[in-house]
Amino acid sequence: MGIPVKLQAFEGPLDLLLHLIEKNKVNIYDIPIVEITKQYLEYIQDIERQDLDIMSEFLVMAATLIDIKSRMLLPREINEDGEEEDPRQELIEQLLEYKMYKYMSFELKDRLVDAGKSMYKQSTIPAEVMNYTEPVDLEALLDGITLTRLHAIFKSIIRKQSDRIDPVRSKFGRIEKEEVSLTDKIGYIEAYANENGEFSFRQLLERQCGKMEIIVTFLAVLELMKIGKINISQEYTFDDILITAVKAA
Amino acid sequence: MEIQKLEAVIEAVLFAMGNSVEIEKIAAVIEHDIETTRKIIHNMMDKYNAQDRGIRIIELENSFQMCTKTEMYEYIIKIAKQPHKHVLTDVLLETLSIVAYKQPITKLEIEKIRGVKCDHAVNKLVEYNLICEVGRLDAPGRPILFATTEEFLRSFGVQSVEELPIIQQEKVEDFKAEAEEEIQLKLDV
Amino acid sequence: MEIQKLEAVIEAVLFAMGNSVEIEKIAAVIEHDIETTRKIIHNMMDKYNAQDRGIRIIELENSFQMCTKTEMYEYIIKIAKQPHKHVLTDVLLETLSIVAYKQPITKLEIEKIRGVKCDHAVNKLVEYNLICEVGRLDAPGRPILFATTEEFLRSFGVQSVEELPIIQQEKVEDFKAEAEEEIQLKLDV
Repeated sequence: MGIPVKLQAFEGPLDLLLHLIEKNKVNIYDIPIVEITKQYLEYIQDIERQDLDIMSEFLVMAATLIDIKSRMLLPREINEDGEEEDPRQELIEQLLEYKMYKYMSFELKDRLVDAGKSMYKQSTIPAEVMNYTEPVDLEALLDGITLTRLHAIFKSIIRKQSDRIDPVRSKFGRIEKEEVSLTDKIGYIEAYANENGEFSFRQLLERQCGKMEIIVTFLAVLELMKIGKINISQEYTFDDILITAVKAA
Repeated sequence: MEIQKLEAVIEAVLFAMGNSVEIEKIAAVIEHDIETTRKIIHNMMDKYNAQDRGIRIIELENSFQMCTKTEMYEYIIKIAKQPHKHVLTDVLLETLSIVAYKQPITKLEIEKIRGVKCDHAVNKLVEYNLICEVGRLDAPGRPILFATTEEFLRSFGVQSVEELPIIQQEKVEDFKAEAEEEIQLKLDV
Repeated sequence: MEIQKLEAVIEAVLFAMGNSVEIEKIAAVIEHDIETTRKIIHNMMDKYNAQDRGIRIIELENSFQMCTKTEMYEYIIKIAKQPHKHVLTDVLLETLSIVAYKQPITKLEIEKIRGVKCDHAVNKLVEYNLICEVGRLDAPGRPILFATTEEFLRSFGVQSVEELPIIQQEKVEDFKAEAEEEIQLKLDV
């Protein structure tokens, strides 16, 4: 794949971050967010056309860094214990944990090499002897299991199954397409205006059924005004709106 | 190398190789001539005769091999033949109860109820002769239907599956309502 | 049976089986309780420490296995083929150490620590039989829980996961001190 980060023996964000921290020779307790973000984005630009998965993971990390950076600019949040919360803390803790496991993985590697020097021996027992199984003793197997117990188990399974049903989502209905189109409504109002010459906006709304129809009617009126097919006038605020058809010259 | 170290090396080599090893090879490893090597191994063979050893070295033409002492045979057979313990795990019990109450039932239906794969559990129950195949469902793929066996009835002391305590459909509905209520209560808090 | 005979039986059994053998099985063969059996084997392990022995017994959780001493490697390798070893990349080792120290653990938790997807690494480790599925977490989606295997213990030469090396507090302090110093240097500039 030739991704530069892969060549440097690391694979992803935390590794990359560690690498950048090392490069900057700073304590992770004092991550210079701005500098790292900048270097980070440079990295992303380098691998732009590479693996989408890695790309998106990088973006998550970049977004986290920018989030932290912007929160640093705001007044510190105070938690329940009355302590100032450092937005970097979470990332720092995550990094420290990662650093520890990385360190431990090197410790383990040494042991792997060492333990690898022990040689084992194949079993010399014939397979048919090893594979011997005693016939199943059902009485012993079912010892203590009564019908009542079996019944209780079944009941709890059914209960668990119904627990798995999401009470909120399971009640969602189907999403249905609203059958009100703006074009149709424009045509309708235009015809209505030509027929009536002058009419009340309120009366027009009263003829509509449903929230969606009212909204589309309102949008249609705005559209007709814009293209100069109708004029509107209103005497007082909150008063009814009078719509007049513009007679074609 | 000291003699003890040489013996250790030979023991390790014979153990790791498993099969017979030519004396030339052993001699090369310990960097001694063949005669000396043979003497060392013969000396080791005497040591292996001790009461507390279960293995020995045998000589075959110009090779040596490590193996167990013949009198150990009965114990080795005993350990190899130790029955693999059969246990009804929770998973097996759950699967069994589903088959018992919903039979005849396909694997897929069991998986739907349990929410996880059940191949292993179904196979085990078939092996224990507690459930068996009773036909195929007339559906795409013609999946196998499972039901409880006569052995199952005998083991639980019932005459027929109709005698099993029944969970009525209403009961299931009750559970659902209950669960929903509980969640509603949590949401209200 | 005399104690010497018991030791001989255990040696023969471990030799013949080759693989790890559970203590329960050994106890059943020598007809003693588990605690006594364990004591006998531990005593044997001390004896195997002798200069002239090339093999030893290792303990893995509740099993025992016979293998060569590590210092014999250089000699055995002269005539034996190198056993096939899987190459553990840094990524695999990291993932493995997270599983080892945090087991049982889900993929998601590993990903949270490493900051990247871990499907490939987890699959490889399962393929190498170093980790395995041990159940499912009782949480939405019932994610699979992973833990290390006996093969892991063997490969890393530890008796049980409790015996894994721990990161010393001083080491952690060292890390901190080191970093602080670096910052100090930076401030001085």
